Amino acid sequence: MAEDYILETRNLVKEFKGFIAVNDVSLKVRRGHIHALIGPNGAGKTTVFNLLTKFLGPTRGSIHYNGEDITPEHSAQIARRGIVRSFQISAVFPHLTVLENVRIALQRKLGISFHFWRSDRSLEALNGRAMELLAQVGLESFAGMVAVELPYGRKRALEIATTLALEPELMLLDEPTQGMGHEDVDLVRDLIKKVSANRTVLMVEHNMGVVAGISDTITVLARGAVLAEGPYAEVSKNPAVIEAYMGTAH
Amino acid sequence: AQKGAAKLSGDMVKIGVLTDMSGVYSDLGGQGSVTAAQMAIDDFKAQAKPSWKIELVYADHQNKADVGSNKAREWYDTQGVDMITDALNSAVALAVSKVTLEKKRILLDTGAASTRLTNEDCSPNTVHYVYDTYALANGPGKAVTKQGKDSWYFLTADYAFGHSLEKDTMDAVKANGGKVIGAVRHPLNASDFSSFLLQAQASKAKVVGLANAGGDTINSIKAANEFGLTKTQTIVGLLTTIIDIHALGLPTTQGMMFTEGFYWNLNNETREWSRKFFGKHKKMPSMLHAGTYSAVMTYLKAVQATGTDEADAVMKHLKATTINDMFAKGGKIREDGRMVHDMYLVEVKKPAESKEPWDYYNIKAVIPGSEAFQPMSLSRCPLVKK
Amino acid sequence: MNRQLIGYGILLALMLAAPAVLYPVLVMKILCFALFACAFNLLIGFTGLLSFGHAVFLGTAGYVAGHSIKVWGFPPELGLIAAALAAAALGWVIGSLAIRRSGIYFAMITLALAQMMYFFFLQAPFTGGEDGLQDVPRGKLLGFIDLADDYNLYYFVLAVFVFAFWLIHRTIHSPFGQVLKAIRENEARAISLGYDVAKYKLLAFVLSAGLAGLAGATKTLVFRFATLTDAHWHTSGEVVLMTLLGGMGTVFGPVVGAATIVTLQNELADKVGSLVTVIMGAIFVVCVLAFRRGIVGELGALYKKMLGGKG
Amino acid sequence: MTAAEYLRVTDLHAFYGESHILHGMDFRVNSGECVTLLGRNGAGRTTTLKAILGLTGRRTGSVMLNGREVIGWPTHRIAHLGVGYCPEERGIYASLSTEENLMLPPQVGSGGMPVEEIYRMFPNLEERRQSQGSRLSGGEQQMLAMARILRTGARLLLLDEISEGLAPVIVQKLGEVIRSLKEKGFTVILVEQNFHFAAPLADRLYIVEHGRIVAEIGRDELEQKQALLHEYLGV
Amino acid sequence: MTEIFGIPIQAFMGQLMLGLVNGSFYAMLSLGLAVIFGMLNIINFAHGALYMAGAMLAWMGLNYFGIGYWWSLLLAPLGVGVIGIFIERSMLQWLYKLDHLYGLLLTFGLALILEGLFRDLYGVSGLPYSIPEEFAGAYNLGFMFLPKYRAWVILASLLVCFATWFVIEKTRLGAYLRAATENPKLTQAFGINVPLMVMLTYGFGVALAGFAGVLAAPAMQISPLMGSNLIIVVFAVVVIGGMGSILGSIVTGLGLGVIEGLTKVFYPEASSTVVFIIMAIVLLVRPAGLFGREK
Ligand SMILES: Nc1ncnc2c1ncn2[C@@H]1O[C@H](COP(=O)(O)OP(=O)(O)OP(=O)(O)O)[C@@H](O)[C@H]1O
Ligand SMILES: Nc1ncnc2c1ncn2[C@@H]1O[C@H](COP(=O)(O)OP(=O)(O)OP(=O)(O)O)[C@@H](O)[C@H]1O
Ligand SMILES: [Mg+2]
Ligand SMILES: [Mg+2]
Repeated sequence: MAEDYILETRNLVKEFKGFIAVNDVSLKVRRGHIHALIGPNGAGKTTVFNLLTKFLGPTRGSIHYNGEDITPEHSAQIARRGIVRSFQISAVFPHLTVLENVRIALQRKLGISFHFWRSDRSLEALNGRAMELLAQVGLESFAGMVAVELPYGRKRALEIATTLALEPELMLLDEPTQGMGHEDVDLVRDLIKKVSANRTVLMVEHNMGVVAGISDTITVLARGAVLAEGPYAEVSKNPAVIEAYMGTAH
Repeated sequence: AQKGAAKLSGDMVKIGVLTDMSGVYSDLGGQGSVTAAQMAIDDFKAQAKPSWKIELVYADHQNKADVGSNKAREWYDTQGVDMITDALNSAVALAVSKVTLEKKRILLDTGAASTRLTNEDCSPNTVHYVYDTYALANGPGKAVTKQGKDSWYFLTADYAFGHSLEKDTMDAVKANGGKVIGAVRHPLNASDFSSFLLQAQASKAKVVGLANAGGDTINSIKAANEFGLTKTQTIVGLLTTIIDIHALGLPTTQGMMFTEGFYWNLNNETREWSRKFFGKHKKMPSMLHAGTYSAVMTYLKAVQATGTDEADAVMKHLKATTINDMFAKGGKIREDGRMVHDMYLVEVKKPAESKEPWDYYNIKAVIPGSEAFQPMSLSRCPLVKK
Repeated sequence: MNRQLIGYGILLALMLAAPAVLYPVLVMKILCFALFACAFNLLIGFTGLLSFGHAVFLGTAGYVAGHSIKVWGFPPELGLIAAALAAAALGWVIGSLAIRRSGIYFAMITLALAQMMYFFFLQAPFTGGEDGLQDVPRGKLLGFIDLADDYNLYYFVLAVFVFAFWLIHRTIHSPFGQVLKAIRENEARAISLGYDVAKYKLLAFVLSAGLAGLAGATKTLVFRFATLTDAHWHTSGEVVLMTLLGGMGTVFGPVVGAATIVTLQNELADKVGSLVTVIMGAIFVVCVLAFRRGIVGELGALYKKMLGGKG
Repeated sequence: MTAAEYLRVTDLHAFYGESHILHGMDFRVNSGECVTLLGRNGAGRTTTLKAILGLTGRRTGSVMLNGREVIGWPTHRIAHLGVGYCPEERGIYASLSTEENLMLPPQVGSGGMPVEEIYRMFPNLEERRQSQGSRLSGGEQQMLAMARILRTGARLLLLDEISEGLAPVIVQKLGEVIRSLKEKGFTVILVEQNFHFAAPLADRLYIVEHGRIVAEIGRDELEQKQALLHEYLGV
Repeated sequence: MTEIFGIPIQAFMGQLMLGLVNGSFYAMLSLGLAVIFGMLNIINFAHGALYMAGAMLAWMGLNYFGIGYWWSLLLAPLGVGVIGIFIERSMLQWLYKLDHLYGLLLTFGLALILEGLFRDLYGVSGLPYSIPEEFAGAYNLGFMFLPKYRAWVILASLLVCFATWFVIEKTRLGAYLRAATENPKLTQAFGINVPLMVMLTYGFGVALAGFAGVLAAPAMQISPLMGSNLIIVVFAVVVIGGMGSILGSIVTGLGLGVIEGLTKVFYPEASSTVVFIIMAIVLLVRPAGLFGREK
């Protein structure tokens, strides 16, 4: 049972000066799934993410990762365990090349990042792996370009490639398609689908097209508590969800 | 007499005024020293009509010992400067004195105060010309204590100059039967003195001695007025000059007592020269300015007399000369480099007593050179044979 | 690449020949400040940290070198090393405090801490306070090269400079330099990639402090002095000006800037007196308003433009 | 036709520093109309709104607002002609509370929406009114950004991606709001990615590409211009 | 009880009051810095020089035009404000889009220029400015001796600080200011004349410094260097207080003045470093400063 779920929260609660933003949430994320977290605005989705990555400390409740209780750990420790979070604003190193962007992420594990006396040619050993990652997101032909010149959607792709370089077991994506045009939304959706092989993805997303398309499980939050859970087809028919979130148009 | 025969390096005599042109002491020396040196050169040319050229260079040492020594080094190495004068600021003076010795030239220091120049750091090529902390301390230390104001509290600038001034004054006070109640050290260039003065006030000492200089002295005196110290205690600015009095005005400074090396309104000779100086500089001369004039003049005469600008010969002649001019009467340069001359214990006039601008002092006493300066018997200078 | 090497070669040859034409002490002063500015540039230009109190490292190292050589009788090379290490250690302390804040706060904190050290030096007995630590013997390098001779000293100073310059160059183009670049570009992202950003900044700060210390110690040897001036915030301002004028983040900018400012100060000090400050201030203002890339930066841009025009 | 014209943009060029972003935008908006600017990411739609308000760098061309040429005017004077702007990044003031945020923009026209009505429309805001601006959730911030310009009485609303990051129910509600605004005679320029949200609201749609208008589609032409839409927007 | 820690109560209270006076200057200067930093995102290094300019203007007014203390208290800050407006219009406004450090560097350059000019004109020995007659003398409160002028300095600065705080935190204008501080472009898009506000804010901020300068003139030495000696301490005050709040800079300024004053009594050698030591401790414990908000 335990190895089935990569991440579990038990009765997670977060209060802000009397306001309960997350209320007794027990979430189970199955290994290898794409798990979507949806819900009306202010439901507490981002707060849950913040709790998982320890940007906020929970008021009550516990978080378990691979069966271990990680509630008391710091963000950096959690990141090192393989839980990596993406940012809503595009996060690349604008004046490094696409290749260098990925290499920075790979470099850390090499253990030579404090070696100021060493030539940076020692990093060229990483180029092969970096190109592999770029190929995964379809950026291999852009490797020499400066990141700032990439179109928006490709920047997001680069960001994902960089994140993949850290070999995360669990990726947390907060509204990965926000602000994207239709074409880019499709691109990123396909990308998430593709990289989710061998790893688990937990994402917050308002774009029902994306959620419907790729998620295996959906949890609906409302007013800080879990309202419904299940596959898209099931959840989207739940009247409470329609009333609180989907609206009649869908 | 030997005009034609002069053997001069570079066929001329080059004099460098190394002074503070922009810092805390620039009013004390600064441009005024340059003016005074130029006046000496002009006067010398007019009187002695030398066949050789005299050139004047000057530079700002910014009160930085490294800038000063670097400049001196550069002057000696690349410009053929024969003699440096002014060199106010003890730190600069000590540094320049060392370079001067290394390069075998002459330093006639008219600006620095530290007695180290003629004690442990004395040099055969350096003359300490105008004043030093011993002389400053001695006059008021003795005179004020003898007036019955025999308990002292010190306000001391927390660095070598202040410490040595404080120590010298304490010695003088004790030697004359007074006692020292305490001292408070303040950082150099402190912006606010009121708290130190409150401590001085709380000490109930009869005299508050200011062992500091320039802006710090001015500030201390202002604050002393505000806190009413002047009503109950006597303030003695140990290094106060006419420039400070001018800055503070008589109402604030009246009745203060201190040692001066020169006063423009002393006699006809000083008045004549000072008025001439005033015409060029728009301010009356400080003792540094007058001393610089005297030093340059004395030096030029020595060069003329010896027919060379070679340092050893000139120094030898200097030490054998008696200096008689508007600045010093019967001035003598001792073996340790101390130029011994009379000093003046002055008291600042009441506003009503002042008859004209810059008429600031009543001369309370003339301190003969032999008493004003540290006696040779106490000298720690290795050059002095005992 | 080759052309670059030839360029370095020519420069080195020029520097080797310099004392034949120029006053060696002045050139040594320029080299010391150039090294100081290069060390400073490692922070501002390549890490994006404006340390406004960098003079404290120059000054500290000056005192350590002066004291160890004069009082403890260290040979000059050992004095230099001790001083650079001391400056680096101080850099570690100040750096760990200052990197808790970023941007201009960082600048203000470094400035304030440097000022605190300044007051400490003012009062500490071994510094000689306002008088400075005078009469530091230059000693004999490795026991037999007499540094009292200006020319011997010059080549020693040049060697120190070239070594430090090489080290800075290497640091910029190292894996560490690459991370610094990333931090400067996007700090939040660097954190999220698992880099402990503070540690990298701190190492950069310590390196820069150590090299600035090397400059200060060398300067002490040249002038046989360690003074408070070197630790004063005006000196911190000067090094900013040198770097800004020469070109922040360029390799040669700080050198050009240091040479320009030192020469200018040397020339102007006697001619305009207190207006030197005004002129320095004006250069600051002009650089910031119209000339932010600095001399080297502007020339580089011009060169690129010309290439572009041709191509 | 011209009588009802509220905004006319002619040959508008805009720059951010060196980069030339708008290359001669031409379009008009009639009084009481809702016009949508569609286009890919980076096409220049946000920049167009900013250029109208003078928030970009240098700009040239002509912006006629209610019969006045405002291209040379400073931003705040343009705003006082009755323009309300809801920026893409929401622009909630972190140091002000929700309520202070809401009350901040000065009145620039008559007939602004009363606060009670606004709170009825966005109950979240009323609930969180004492909360600091930065503490609001993404969607709440979006609501607040929209709400605060409804209060000011602005007649021309420049709305940038207002459906972004909102739950589908709220998006639906926003659609109703815009419809009712139109009824009250407000003029609206809607910049949207969300074609399905924008299309039913718009009287006309402009497609922006590389800083130019490349196509204009009337509401009734939507069907027949499907191909065009697909080409430019991928829908 | 006539002694506190072995110090006569009279001296102790005197020192406390003096600390408060110094604290008043810290408070006014750091308040001006905070207001300027808030709006322009610039650390105004020229603040010290403009404080000096305030005192200098008062002196010049008195000596060239016979303008007395009271008029100076009004006119000199105005003059400094005008200088500030000139600086803002002609230079600072071109820097807002750039990295903050350029603002710091520019104002540093301006400080050098101002200082150098006054130094060239008036030397460094300091200029006299006597205490206005109304304030000559002192109150003897029994337990302490309070020079009237110092009392006035504390009162005046508290008034000015409070008024500034009130305007910024409690009025609509203040709300506009705070909004413009955070997002000037958007605020302008709402119809608020932000450039004008920025200009006036800078003018006001430096006028505060000018006002402090005039207040300081009779109590301290008017010298070209009076500002640069103070400004770094004020920087430390700002770091300790945190730039976030107006109240923070006032309270911290006053508090540190007092602490510094007491250090002068108990351990004078440390009086010039105590503020920096406190800064180091605060940084260890609360990097954002006592009143600052972590971003
Ligand atoms: N630091 C905080 N202090 C006080 N309240 C907070 C804080 N952070 C979030 N909240 C409140 O908690 C609730 C949940 O916020 P959260 O950001 O998790 O919502 P969300 O589900 O991500 O919504 P959205 O879809 O709009 O982004 C909101 O009502 C918000 O105002
Ligand atoms: N401040 C800026 N400085 C420089 N370039 C900018 C700036 N803001 C936007 N741009 C560039 O201008 C172009 C148009 O941007 P704009 O924000 O107007 O696009 P958009 O159509 O609104 O797209 P989006 O969907 O991203 O909001 C883009 O290429 C963008 O990179
Ligand atoms: Mg959210
Ligand atoms: Mg946009």
